[in-house]
Amino acid sequence: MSVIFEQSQAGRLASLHQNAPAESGEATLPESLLRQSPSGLPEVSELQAVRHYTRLSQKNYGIDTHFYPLGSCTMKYNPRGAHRMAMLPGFLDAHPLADDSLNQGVLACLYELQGMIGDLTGMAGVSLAPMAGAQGEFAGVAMMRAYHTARRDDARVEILTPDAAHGTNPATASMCGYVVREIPTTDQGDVDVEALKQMVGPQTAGLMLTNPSTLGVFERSISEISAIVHAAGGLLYYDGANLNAIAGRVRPGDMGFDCVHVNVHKTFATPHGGGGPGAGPVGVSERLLPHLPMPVVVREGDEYRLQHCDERPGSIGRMSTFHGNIGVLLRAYAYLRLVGREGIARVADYATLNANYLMARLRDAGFQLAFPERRATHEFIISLKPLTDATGVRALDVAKRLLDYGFYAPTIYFPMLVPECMLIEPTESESREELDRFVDALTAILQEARENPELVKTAPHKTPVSRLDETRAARKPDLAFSRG
Amino acid sequence: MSVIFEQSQAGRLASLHQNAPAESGEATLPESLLRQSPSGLPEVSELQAVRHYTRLSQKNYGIDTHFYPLGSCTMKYNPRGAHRMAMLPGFLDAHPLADDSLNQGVLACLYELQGMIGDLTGMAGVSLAPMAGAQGEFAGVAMMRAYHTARRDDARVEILTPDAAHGTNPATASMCGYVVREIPTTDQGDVDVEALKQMVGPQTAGLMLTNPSTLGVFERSISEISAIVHAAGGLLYYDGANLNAIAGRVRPGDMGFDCVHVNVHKTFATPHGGGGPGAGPVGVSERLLPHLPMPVVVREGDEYRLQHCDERPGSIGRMSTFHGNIGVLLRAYAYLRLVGREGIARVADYATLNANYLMARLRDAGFQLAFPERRATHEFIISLKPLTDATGVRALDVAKRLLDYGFYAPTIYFPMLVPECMLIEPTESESREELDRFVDALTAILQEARENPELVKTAPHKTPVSRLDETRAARKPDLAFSRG
Amino acid sequence: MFCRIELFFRIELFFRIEGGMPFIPHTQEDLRIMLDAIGAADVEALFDEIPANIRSRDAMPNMPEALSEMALMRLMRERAGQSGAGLNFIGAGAYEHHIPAAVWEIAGRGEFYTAYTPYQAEASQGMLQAIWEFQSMMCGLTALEVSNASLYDGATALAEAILMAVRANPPKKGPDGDRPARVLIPASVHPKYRQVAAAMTRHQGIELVEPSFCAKRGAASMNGLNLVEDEPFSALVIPLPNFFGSIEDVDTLTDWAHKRGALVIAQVNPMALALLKPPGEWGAAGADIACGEGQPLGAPLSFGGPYFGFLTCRQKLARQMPGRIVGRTVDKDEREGFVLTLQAREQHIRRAKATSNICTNQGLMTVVAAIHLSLLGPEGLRSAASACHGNLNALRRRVERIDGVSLWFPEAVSFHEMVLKLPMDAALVVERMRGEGISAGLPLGEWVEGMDNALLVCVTETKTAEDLDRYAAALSAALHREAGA
Amino acid sequence: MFCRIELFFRIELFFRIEGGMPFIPHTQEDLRIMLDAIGAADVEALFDEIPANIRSRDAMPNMPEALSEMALMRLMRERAGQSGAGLNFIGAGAYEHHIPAAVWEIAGRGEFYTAYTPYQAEASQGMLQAIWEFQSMMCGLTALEVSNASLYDGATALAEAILMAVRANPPKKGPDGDRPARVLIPASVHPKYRQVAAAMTRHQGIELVEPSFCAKRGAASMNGLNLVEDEPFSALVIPLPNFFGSIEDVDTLTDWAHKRGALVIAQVNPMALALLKPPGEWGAAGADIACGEGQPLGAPLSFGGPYFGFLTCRQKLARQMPGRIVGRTVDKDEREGFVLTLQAREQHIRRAKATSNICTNQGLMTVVAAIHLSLLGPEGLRSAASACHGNLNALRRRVERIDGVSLWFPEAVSFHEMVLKLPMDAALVVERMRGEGISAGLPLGEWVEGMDNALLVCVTETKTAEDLDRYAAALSAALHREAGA
Repeated sequence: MSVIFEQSQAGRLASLHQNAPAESGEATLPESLLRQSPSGLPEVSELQAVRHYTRLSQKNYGIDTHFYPLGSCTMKYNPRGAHRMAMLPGFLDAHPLADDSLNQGVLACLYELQGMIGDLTGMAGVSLAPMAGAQGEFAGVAMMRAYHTARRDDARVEILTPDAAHGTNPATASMCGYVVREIPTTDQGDVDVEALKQMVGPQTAGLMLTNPSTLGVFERSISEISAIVHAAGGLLYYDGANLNAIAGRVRPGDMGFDCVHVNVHKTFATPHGGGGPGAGPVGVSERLLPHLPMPVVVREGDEYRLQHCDERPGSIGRMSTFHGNIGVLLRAYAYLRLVGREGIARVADYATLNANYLMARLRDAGFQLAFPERRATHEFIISLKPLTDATGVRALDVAKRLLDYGFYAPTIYFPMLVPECMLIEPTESESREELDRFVDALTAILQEARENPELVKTAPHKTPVSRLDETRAARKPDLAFSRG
Repeated sequence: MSVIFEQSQAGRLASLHQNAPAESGEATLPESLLRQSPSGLPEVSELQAVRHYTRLSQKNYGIDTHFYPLGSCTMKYNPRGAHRMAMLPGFLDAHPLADDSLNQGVLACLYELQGMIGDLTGMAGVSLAPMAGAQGEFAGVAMMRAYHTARRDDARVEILTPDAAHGTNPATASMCGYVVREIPTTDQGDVDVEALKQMVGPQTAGLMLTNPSTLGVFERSISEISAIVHAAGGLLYYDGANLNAIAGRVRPGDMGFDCVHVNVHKTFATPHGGGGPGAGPVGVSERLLPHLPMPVVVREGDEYRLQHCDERPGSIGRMSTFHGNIGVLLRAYAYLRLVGREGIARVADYATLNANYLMARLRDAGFQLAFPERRATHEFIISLKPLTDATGVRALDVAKRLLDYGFYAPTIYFPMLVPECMLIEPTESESREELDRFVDALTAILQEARENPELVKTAPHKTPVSRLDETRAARKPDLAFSRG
Repeated sequence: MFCRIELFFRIELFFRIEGGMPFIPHTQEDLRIMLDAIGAADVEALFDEIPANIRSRDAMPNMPEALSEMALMRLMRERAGQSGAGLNFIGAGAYEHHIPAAVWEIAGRGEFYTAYTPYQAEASQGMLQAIWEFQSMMCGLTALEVSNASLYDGATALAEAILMAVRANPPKKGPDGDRPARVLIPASVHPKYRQVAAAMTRHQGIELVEPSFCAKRGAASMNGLNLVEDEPFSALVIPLPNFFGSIEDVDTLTDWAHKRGALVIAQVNPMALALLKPPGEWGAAGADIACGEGQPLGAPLSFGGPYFGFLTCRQKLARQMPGRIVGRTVDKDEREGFVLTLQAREQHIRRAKATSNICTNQGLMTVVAAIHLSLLGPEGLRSAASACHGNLNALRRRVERIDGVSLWFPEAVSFHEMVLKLPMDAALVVERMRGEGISAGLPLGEWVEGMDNALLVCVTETKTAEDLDRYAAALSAALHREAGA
Repeated sequence: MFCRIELFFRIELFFRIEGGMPFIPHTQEDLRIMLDAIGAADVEALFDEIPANIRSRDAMPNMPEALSEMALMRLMRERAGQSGAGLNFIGAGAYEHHIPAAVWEIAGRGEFYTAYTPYQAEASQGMLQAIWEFQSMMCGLTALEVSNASLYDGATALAEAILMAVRANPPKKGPDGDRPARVLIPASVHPKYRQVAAAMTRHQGIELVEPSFCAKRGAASMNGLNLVEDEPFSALVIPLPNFFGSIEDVDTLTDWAHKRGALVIAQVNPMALALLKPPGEWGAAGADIACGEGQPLGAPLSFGGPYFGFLTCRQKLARQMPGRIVGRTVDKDEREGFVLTLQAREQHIRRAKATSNICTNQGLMTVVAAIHLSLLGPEGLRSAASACHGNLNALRRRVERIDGVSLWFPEAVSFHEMVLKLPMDAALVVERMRGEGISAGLPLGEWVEGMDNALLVCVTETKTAEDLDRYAAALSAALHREAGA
């Protein structure tokens, strides 16, 4: 399909969106400051633009079109109602610097959302400011650093993470100026507690952990881990990536965590939009309260207002120009109000039920489980190593072939500990019938791989393009349109 | 793709849309009146419903996805802005029987729309009540009848239409209790004026005509025709199906018509929605004013109000429970405000330019024009008779093959006068590049038909289903899902 | 050194002078190339077959200059702000219901929204399947076998149902030749429906007879019917609920009509059918045709439209059905697919002999209804209907406590609408309550002779206990003010 | 004979007791089958690896009972009605612009809206191509060669640009070992941007130096810069327009920094670039990095987000770029296609050594921007920018006529924002004008020392001559009231 620039024609003036100033008059821009070169924007009609982007959209899988069992990403149904509510004119027209008195409606939603996230995480205070999970992590680690600094406990230069952690964990620790050390994992998927004991010490600023872990299992020794780190003077950071598995059943605060971020596009059903925007609210225990990023919404009598940095001098500061990704937070708020107190626990129940069911069925269909002795949480891992060894068909090939069967692919090659792995997360919003179809597809592909491996290795065959040359993309980067 | 009922599972309760009454209390419905049998509605989750209908939509061509050169249907760009405006909460919440004082905003739009349609058609009064073109026709013919009846001119029992007319014309005349007689067409596509002269008389109630005609040419003798019918005591009805060709250039009123309907989904860019809703406002000359269908919006000082039947006793009555397809009319209003006085004439200019360009290019590519001596209006006809004779490939086959090339097909086998015809209407909103691509596709199909006729006869090949068995559908009607 | 702001106007000038236009993609270069290909000197030449004496490019006093989308959106937001019924208790044929957000999000997708009638089935499977599913749902709700793909609205659907019934069951020839067809349409049917039916059927020799209703129940009375049964009739219309919100004795009426050789046309509120016995099960044999207003199934009030009419019938009447019908079939590879079918009934084939002149119907609204009903499901629709009914009763309990307020029809069984008897002119009460932001109902004085003090009040699932309290308080105040004045 | 209304409650009961839930499709039958397949007695058993002592199913005092979509929509409509800035003249980093209706109609389509990051390229070509087109547009607007696929917002984009510049141009080792990297970020840069940059860079040994601005022009002063050039620095940030709406002398500043071995980071309003010289053309060599707030390109104000940050740079800096980048390539049949590329910079590959920890960015907002810019085209964007500028001047002419009102920076050259000097506390004036439904601007007292009487006023293309008249009248009245009191 041609790119929009190839549909452009110089001199086409088909825009409805031309505007003239309210009145004519002398302008005040010196000619020397004016742009002389073309901006290169496409010149197309409204119909051309609408048709182009409508057609592009059709070349994309989303939850609204396909089962999307992308492990670690919690691709559950994104309620359309939440979208419509967040797009109500009053919310869209709200200027972030207008007086709080004009924005009581949106502030009320944000205040209540802080409370609900506090409830779910077992934390004493919440800031909605971080604009994505990774920024939430940054805020969390920065608060841990601010805590140690405030106590003049300056020798703590290390952050520990499990070797199976999301890449954002070590990357964040780095951005906060810490050295990262990785803790090994046992063959049952747990943190190696003995190794941990060896690694902690006066140099330990904290531990970053997600529980359930990225291996799709619940970290059973969490209380012990927490005690070890705390005893060494470190803090515990909870990566909320997998909160959907336990929301309403067990709270990070009760596991001993000092600090939590949540990904609203996972547990709270906000859309991922092909890469964002998300939001990564952070919750903290009492001792980190002074360091929360700003702003925070507070209630005084019947009035809501934004609290800014000058009111919380220990704050790690601002994460964004204004107050964060409000539109996304409103969607999360709407979702939580729609499912309510009863519902949020059922989410974890059925997400776990679906994962365990799918795991059992795939095991029965001959797939190798990474942790056959363990319960699945809301996700689980299979390894295609035996298949690869036998046929040369890799996890990547199977993933691509799934696209032909009308499924988005699970996460592959993450976590890196399990060879040829697929991390599969069905979420609670998929029906049993859909899971059964997915099992059928994987089973059929297994058969294909044995009988006709080439078919699978050259997949996908039914998508708008066949397998793309990523090596060439990196070697000869073609990153922008050029008329040359 | 499965139908929604096949995704249903008894006992699934996944709706967000359960509601309880404000309070409990004694109900007043006797058990004998209650429904006992199941309604058969599907039991699916919100995700299942969203995914099902989203996927269904992807199996449909629309203007937003494809060039849609459907002759006589004026498939031009439907502005998204008009959609958004018509869907503003105040308009959606307006109850048709609420006091006019609560609805001044919507009434103002409707009043102004009446005026704009009056301007464009050269008519003295307009009613927006008819809910589609065919209902506009009904209103028009009913007004002609009411006019004759009011004058006690009761012997007029015949309506004349050209043999090339839309089927709605004779069907409407029938519904109004008239006998229909068809006037022959000359080989230049004009009404046979000599025949007309023979046919008119004291039995003639009126003539229904569209100009430009369904043959894609302008009826040059319109003034003479009008004089003949009027001299015989008949009235002239203008079918506004083809108004897009002449809007702002020549008005039905100036051609001598007494009555007009317009299709807002054609000239005024409202969406056709896969079959409607449309709207078919009618305009009339002075003498038919007393008979306009109700309601009509009137202005008194700064106030707008709806005029009802009791204020216009000669009215043919109501066309709908309330005031017509208001949401559609608001879109038409928005479109007219966006293009404005200058724009509406340019619409006709460029619609005509596109049609004549496409006709010239297809002629050069070897296609046979139905009326090679004539200018195209906003549409034109080619005949594939030579191809059919040579290869057996019919217009239907070429139409189906066009779908494979990513175009919706032109209208085929209408008007019935031209064998193996295609009525092609590009509209003003398509670019020259798109027309060129369409020529390329038709040219390629011509080649295919000569070299590999089977390929074309079995088309389409790239659509979600291949050619469907319409005969079987009619012989063994399967019109609704049954669980049996 | 400073450029003048006029420089910035060059685009606007371009529009005026050089021919740019919002929805027209042509450049000046295109224009030249295209005129060359045509062999015309200018655009003017393309219109040379139009006689000069009838051309007119001006005289459009009501047609304003173009506005940008920005300017028009602002105007329309203002106008939308000057529209809407506030806290609304008016029904009378158009009902305020909750519409799931997903309904219009999907129905508004370009592929549905900007498609034409699905003439090319292979490129229109989405629309066709959605309509077929809609047909199936309407058959299920009405318990009849065949549905069409929609008519304009409830009133025109009734008119088409009458025409259809007369075609299927024409009057026998009388001693003096043709007799007019008679159809009984009780006065408890919505007055506007009766007006539309009259307007649409009057040219086909059909006489609509309007038996009176019972003063106690606000429903068709057997007395009224017996008064008009002296001559044969083709059909009886039975509304459920009727204009007054009352529930008719559908079993008795159906059997009465069938016994007299007439067909039964059920004119029903589809949401009510979630609770009430469906037409196909009325009386011993069931109604023959059902029709009604589809608005409660996903159409916003929108000042009266677009809504849609539905029409279902017994299998044997299928070929008398007006309008489009979608059927399921197979493609050449035996895959299931959908097409428009039984088109021999329609105007584009049958022309003057078609079952109706209808062409464009309310296609998108049937997609809306299919999505709406899928999202609600049987229990969602039932719970909404139940909440409507429960809320009506809850309001009734409140207003009956107000001095001077009672039910106009003391023995009426109501679904979600009732007629209140007030101690003064209802129009005046409504006007006063409007001052409190409440649209209190429809005063019936202008609608039915002798009902000046009657107020038709509708309550749907959208109302909360607080809303009902507010209504009762405002009504009480409006009446009290009179007493005090 | 009458059923009780409680009957109708059975659905609600089902929800509470039997486990139905809005977004969970499972029937009781499913539950049984699935537990059987798993070999678990009940759902509880699936959680048996969680130690009992840390489990908690209650204690959620802030978590209310579920609402139906209908009830929540009503609540949210009320809350939306309690939000919004009225007739708004506040800018300061978030600007009210017209957004064509088609933008969000398309961006909101499920295929874009509900997709994840396009890891499986073949099933994500729509998103990938749209992002690539977005990247191309940002390169065009800034006249630089490489763009990433977005950052969170303008402030974080500036912070990432600073980190990037320091990586590309690190400080030389001093005599005493490592020296901190210094970056000059003039005090005319938005204060919140400076705060965010400080929060995000402080742990990496970067010192942000803030040269003062000129009191007459409200722009960076050479004096201020010369005072801080004693030590080497990695980069200079140049805002355009700056926080005060003023236009900096970008050519001189760029050359000044380059001469001193520093990189130049342009922090720009992308809409302004339709009129103003793009970063790639500043000075002799052009800026090296451009970043900014993408909000003016299709994001509604939304109380501050979601917006998006953009970041473009010279080719040679591409591998220092943080965040995702989309590249064009071919498939095995040599058809063009798009993939995420140069991923070796990113956290999921590089982990602790990544260029940034960013993972989720503002993907959908780049689709919004691509559609928005396609609909406007170069002339649409230019006309909007021109109208903003023209309207600012039109307002300036009006308010300068008011006694006591003048420009705070008398020699400022402004784009669409200006600082007014008022004869009294600006916060009080704003409060009074709020009573007239006008958000009059941002009082700078709390933002900049000594600017209590300063009001930052923004005017965009959305304002009409009447709006400007209304503003001037309200301002005059607000000041007059003081005089009269």
